Amino acid sequence: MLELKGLSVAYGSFTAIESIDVLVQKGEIVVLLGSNGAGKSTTFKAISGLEKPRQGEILFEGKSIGGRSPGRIVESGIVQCAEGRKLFPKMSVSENLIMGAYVHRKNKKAIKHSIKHVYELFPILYEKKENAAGSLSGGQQQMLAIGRALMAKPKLMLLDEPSIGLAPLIVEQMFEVIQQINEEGTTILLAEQNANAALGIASKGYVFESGSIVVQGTSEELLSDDSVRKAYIGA
Amino acid sequence: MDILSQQLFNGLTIGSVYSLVALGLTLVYGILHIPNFAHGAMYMLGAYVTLTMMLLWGIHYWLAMAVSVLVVGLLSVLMERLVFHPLRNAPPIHDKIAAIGILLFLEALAQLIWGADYRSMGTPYGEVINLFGLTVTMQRVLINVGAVVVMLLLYLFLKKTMVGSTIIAMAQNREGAHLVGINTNKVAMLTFLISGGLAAIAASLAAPINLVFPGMGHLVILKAFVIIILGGMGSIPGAILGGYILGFSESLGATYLSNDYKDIIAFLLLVIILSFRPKGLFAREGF
Amino acid sequence: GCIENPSDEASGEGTEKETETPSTEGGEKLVNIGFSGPLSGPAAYYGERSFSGLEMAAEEINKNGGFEVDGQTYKINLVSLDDKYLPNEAAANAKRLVQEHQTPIVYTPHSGGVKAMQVFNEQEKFLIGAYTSEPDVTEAGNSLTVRIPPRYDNYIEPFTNYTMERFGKKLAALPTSTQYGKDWSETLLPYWKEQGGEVIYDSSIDFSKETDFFTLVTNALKEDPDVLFIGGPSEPTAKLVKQARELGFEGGFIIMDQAKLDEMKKVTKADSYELFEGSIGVMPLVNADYPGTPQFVENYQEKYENDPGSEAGFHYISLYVFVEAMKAAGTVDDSEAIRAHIQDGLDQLPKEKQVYVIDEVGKDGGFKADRSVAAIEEGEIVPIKVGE
Amino acid sequence: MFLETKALTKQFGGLIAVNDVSFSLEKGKINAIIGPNGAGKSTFFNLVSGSHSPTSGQVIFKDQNITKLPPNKIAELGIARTFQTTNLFEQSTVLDNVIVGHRLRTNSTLLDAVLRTKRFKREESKCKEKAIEVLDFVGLTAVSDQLASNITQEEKKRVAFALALATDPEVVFLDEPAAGINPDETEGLAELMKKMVDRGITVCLIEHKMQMIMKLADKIMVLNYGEKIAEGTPEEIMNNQMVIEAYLGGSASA
Amino acid sequence: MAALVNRRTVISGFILLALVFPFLTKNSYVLHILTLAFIWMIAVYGLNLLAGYTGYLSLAHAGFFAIGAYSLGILTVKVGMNYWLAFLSSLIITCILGLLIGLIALRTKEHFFAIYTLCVGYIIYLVIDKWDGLTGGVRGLIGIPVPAGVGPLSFEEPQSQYYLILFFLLLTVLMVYRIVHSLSGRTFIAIRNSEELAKTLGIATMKNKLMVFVLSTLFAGLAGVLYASFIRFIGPDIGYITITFDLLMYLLVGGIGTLAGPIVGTILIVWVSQSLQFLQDFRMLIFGPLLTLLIIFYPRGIIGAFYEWKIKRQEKKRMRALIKKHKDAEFSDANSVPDKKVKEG
Ligand SMILES: Nc1ncnc2c1ncn2[C@@H]1O[C@H](COP(=O)(O)OP(=O)(O)OP(=O)(O)O)[C@@H](O)[C@H]1O
Ligand SMILES: Nc1ncnc2c1ncn2[C@@H]1O[C@H](COP(=O)(O)OP(=O)(O)OP(=O)(O)O)[C@@H](O)[C@H]1O
Ligand SMILES: CC(C)C[C@H](N)C(=O)O
Ligand SMILES: [Mg+2]
Ligand SMILES: [Mg+2]
Repeated sequence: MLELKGLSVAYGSFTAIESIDVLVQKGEIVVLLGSNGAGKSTTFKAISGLEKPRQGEILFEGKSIGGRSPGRIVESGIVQCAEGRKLFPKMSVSENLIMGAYVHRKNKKAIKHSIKHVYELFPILYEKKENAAGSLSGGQQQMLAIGRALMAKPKLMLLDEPSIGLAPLIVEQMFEVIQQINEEGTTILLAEQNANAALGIASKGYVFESGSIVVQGTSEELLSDDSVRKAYIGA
Repeated sequence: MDILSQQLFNGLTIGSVYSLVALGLTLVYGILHIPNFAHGAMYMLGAYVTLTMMLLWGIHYWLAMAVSVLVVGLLSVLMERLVFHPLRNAPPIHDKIAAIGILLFLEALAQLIWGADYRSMGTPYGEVINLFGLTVTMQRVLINVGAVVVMLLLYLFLKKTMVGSTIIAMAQNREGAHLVGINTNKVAMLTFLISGGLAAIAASLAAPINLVFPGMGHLVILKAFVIIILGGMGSIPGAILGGYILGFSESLGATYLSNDYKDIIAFLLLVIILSFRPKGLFAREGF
Repeated sequence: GCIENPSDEASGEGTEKETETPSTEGGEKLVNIGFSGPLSGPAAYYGERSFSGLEMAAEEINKNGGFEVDGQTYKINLVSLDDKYLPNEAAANAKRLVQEHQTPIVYTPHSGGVKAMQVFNEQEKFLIGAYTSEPDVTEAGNSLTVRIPPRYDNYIEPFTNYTMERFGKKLAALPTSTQYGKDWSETLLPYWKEQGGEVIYDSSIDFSKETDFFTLVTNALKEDPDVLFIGGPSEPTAKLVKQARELGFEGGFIIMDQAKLDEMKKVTKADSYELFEGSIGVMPLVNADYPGTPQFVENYQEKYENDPGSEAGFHYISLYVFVEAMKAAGTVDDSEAIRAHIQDGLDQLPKEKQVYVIDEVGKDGGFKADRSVAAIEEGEIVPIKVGE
Repeated sequence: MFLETKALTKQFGGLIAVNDVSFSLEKGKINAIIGPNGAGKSTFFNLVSGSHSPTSGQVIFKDQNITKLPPNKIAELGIARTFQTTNLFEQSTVLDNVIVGHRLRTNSTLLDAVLRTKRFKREESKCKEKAIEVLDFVGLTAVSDQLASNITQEEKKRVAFALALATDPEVVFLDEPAAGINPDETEGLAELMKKMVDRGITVCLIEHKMQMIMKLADKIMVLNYGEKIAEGTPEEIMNNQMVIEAYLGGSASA
Repeated sequence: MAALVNRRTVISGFILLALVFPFLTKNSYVLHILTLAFIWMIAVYGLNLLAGYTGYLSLAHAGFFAIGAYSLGILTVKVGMNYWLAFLSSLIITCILGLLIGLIALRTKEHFFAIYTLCVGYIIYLVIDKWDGLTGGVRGLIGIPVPAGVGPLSFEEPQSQYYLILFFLLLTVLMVYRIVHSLSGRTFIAIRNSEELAKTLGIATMKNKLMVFVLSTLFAGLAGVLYASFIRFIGPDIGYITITFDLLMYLLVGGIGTLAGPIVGTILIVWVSQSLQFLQDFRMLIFGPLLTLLIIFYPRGIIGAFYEWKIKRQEKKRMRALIKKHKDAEFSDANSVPDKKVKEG
């Protein structure tokens, strides 16, 4: 479904990711692991069109999308739920969700339907639907960010560290929700620090180290890889 | 003639002009965080284009104003593309100085095209009417009504339409807007278009009661900045309220305090308000 | 097309062409005359209008083969620099003009510039062509300053008498808030009171900074004055008149001499002076009947497609006076000698160049001109006799 | 009492972010605060460090009421803190960052700077020495010349520690120091915290990483909806039903 | 440290050039312009200290410039005070007003501070313009004396004034240099970078900000005082916003937050704007776009661009050396070439 071929991205003279290859099949959950600054978010930004690739190709459903505008990429079915949430803090929860369906703005009915679905997934959002997004707690904001991404009815959803800074209880819920979303038919590419939980729901993973992929394999392979265990899962 | 009500009306008129100018400014500030000093030049050009349309092709005032809104709006978009877009990641001081460069350029350009002299704009609404003992001209009524209508339309546009929401969304989080698929370039251009259009409307409405000349944007823009600070940067209701506060404080200040020092009153008011509310009356950004 | 106000020619090509060095034929020499004034910014129009008078005079003189001093034929080359109405820029410009262009005379049309130049003009030996009414500039005792515009105090009496008689004793003053407006106020108001009049409102208006004049006009009219004293650039002054009328004012206007009745009429787009009924001001240059005026006006209109104002007229005539003074002094670069012969220059001025009649230059360097006064009666310009 | 809060309450509009919290730090130990998102942990820090002033209640430090003091005064008394989103002087080098950290222990004025007085020279080198010492302590000597914006996330966390340490504190408040860094690195930070305690500095931290907290902390306070719902040793907390329900969930030690 | 030696010679070279300059030209216009530029530079240094190093963009500096100039004017012309006493008093007056204004203004931040000070500047201008009795209103003040002689030195001649003003400029630069390279300077930069963090590190931010603000107004006032006795006539225009914008333009074009920026920017812009005089009415038609382009392409000013270029060159050199030495060793190291001290300096 999504294929990165020899992708490189640079910020000015600094090359953040270099010649990486990633393959995501339809219906999969794929996880990107790696320490801070390894280049996971940069990869996501490149896929979403927020950064222009310096080299290489991004293929989505067989078509090259490298260099397309972010708007067009969302339209074609890739939505990112970014690090730091990037909500509209002064808009209400429901307004945020509606903005999430921006690319389907013509279809009012479908929007209503999607909102309902998001509220089913995250009942707390329904309770807070009139509150400004900025007033939510960190966990609630994270849910809203995911909910907003879902509003675009993505075929592929990019989740950048959804569990960061969340309470253990919430993290658990979060991963359940991700799995649920996946089961409903959305392919998921996930970047995580919490390798244990992530690999628990993913079918395969890639490990980044300073801009390149150093290890890749199925979840089982990675979980049993000693170096991976040591660096990303802890003793 | 009841001096108080007459001056209240006068204050309302000035306030309407100020508010319209300040709205365009606050919009650009609120959404793109650009303190656009060149907005004064847009105001000036708005008046000149309307005037030229009326003189050159003899077209009707309203039509001329529509042309002006379009022309100045597009110019404003051009300015965004050529100057502010390349500067989007630079600190705000840069925008300020670049805007001053544009201001100098546009003023010189106006002087080249139209000459440095004072011009006067005719209006089909010159007649004097008496409203409840007030002496007003139709044009002045028009300014007030026009301003309110424009403000209302702007409000409805921002709050009730999807395009409006995109603008607000971008004001709150640029990257977030990107993520949901909003073309932020388009929104930036749209914002400048509206802002330029507002300046053109303000100038076309106000020009018939004053004169048209290359430097006409100077003081208006200064006051507009005072207003948006007063109201809270990026706040639409703040800009409207601030505009009227300034308008009234000028007209009433000139009447009951001192004519010579009436500008000081307005600026002092700001200084005092900011001393107590360092972030303006509506202390929130992004509407 | 109509984009251009007729007057634009003054700002457009005219300036560009003229600042090019005039052609000199064998044996002829050039004498540079400097000008530093506002050519950009809010006061640019004023600067351009002032400069246009110089330009016309220089062009005429050069077309007629220049002028002869001590057996040598000279042509005039004008060098103009923009000072944005700022004193320090004017001073820098003057230095530049004197250093790089050896100008014996530097014109400047604002008091700030004059004062800044006076700091060093005696040292650097150049004559200031001061187009300003500020009394300080001649009272300071600078020996190389010539103040070109005449004193305005001889208007005070006829203006007062005329309006007081025709409309009444209550005066409201709302002139422009420049120093010129203040000078006027300070002379007019005491005299008005002396004559038994009453001043019920005394303020001023800054045209370049006011979005709407209505507020101030409303206040000026709040105690029902009989006469309104106004003035400043013609166009906003005309607006003031219009708005005063809109607010129901039916009295007369004293219009200080910076504004010209003919230019004011143009702003209102009316065919007659009806709106200005009861105004008294200076006779518009176009309507004046000094010996050289009609010809000057005609030439000016042809060149600039616009009526000349007094700044143009005075600059025009002053350049002729300076040229005559150079002839009389027998030198084009000794500014002290030129200054010493200004009176001769005035005396020698050919009749047909007398756009105004300037009889003498005072010891202090100020021109004393005679100017006539006009009032609007029944929609027509009527000359008013000025008693000596 | 070393540092304690008495019935500390903070209200934002209608929201009570911190509600009647009384808590005392154990001197020379590692104290932890946990709780769900939005429980008021960071706000509690802000109140103690003077960034916000409480709606009611008191903060007492070594028998002195510091409730109303501005942050800089509180820092002078020996209370340092880090921020949840790592907050550094991004445009300066690591070394310059840390040098400024010791500024509060110096007295030289503009005049000293202009005249280059003895005091100026003395304090200048004192700050530099301090910075070098602290950077060495946190293990960042190698990157001291780099711009703070150019170093890795983990290094930034360490710089934040160094900044806090440069103020010569008696107690440091660390807001989620290990957020966003991997387990390996988390381990390193934990070591560092222990080292700080060994030096006699009291530590108080907020964390969501239970594994680390449970190993590290001597005392834990749990906040929920602004209220203190539990306090005690890791074992006590881990087995506290209320805490499990509100916060830890099933796989507490995941 | 070849660079340092280099820098030192460059600086000495410039000072030497400034010192012998009056002997190189007989053109008093050039000297006049240069002297005036020196005066502006002093004010720009004031602005730089505040806006560049502390991050508070003041738009009131023309106002403080005018306060300095008018204080001197009034004290010498109207009060008849001894020149140097008036000189000192003017600086003190400026500082006191700066202190009072700073106390309130510094409660605001960022744009609010900028516009707040814009208003303060405008109020100062209006007061000067309207208070006829004290300031002479629109007429201005005339007859301000040249600096009184000190011992054998007299300041009647343009040359001697040039040297006097150069002296003050060098003093200013020295002071700013020493401040910037001191704990106080670091403190200011810290406040610019993050005020909140500075506060939690125990820095009394308000006190520090106030100190810079007053110091910065002192420089503006000093420039004003020198201006008044150089031009010897002052009008309200010198307090107008346009002057502030000019100062800001000099600063930004030269490089905000750099030590050499004010000098480079001022010289360049003054020179360009004088050279464009031949365009007369249309000067701004060229100047405006030129300014805008400069800002777009050299956002860190000339000095910033120079540093960037230097760093790039160094990096290239290093890269080349690296590649040559061991073809495939430690590439990652190239990423960590310090690109430090670009912003400050
Ligand atoms: N806008 C930018 N400009 C310059 N460098 C950047 C920019 N964004 C990221 N980088 C650098 O690129 C590298 C990769 O960053 P990236 O954000 O992709 O890492 P990451 O794997 O997502 O890390 P994290 O776990 O912290 O999210 C880092 O060294 C980072 O400093
Ligand atoms: N300045 C503020 N204005 C208004 N509300 C605030 C402010 N700061 C915090 N809050 C609110 O107070 C509550 C507590 O926030 P706080 O940041 O202390 O939570 P926390 O426990 O640190 O959560 P997390 O683990 O997500 O960081 C939240 O609901 C938050 O929205
Ligand atoms: C009308 C002129 C005689 C006055 C001129 N504006 C001046 O500066 O003094
Ligand atoms: Mg990331
Ligand atoms: Mg927190």
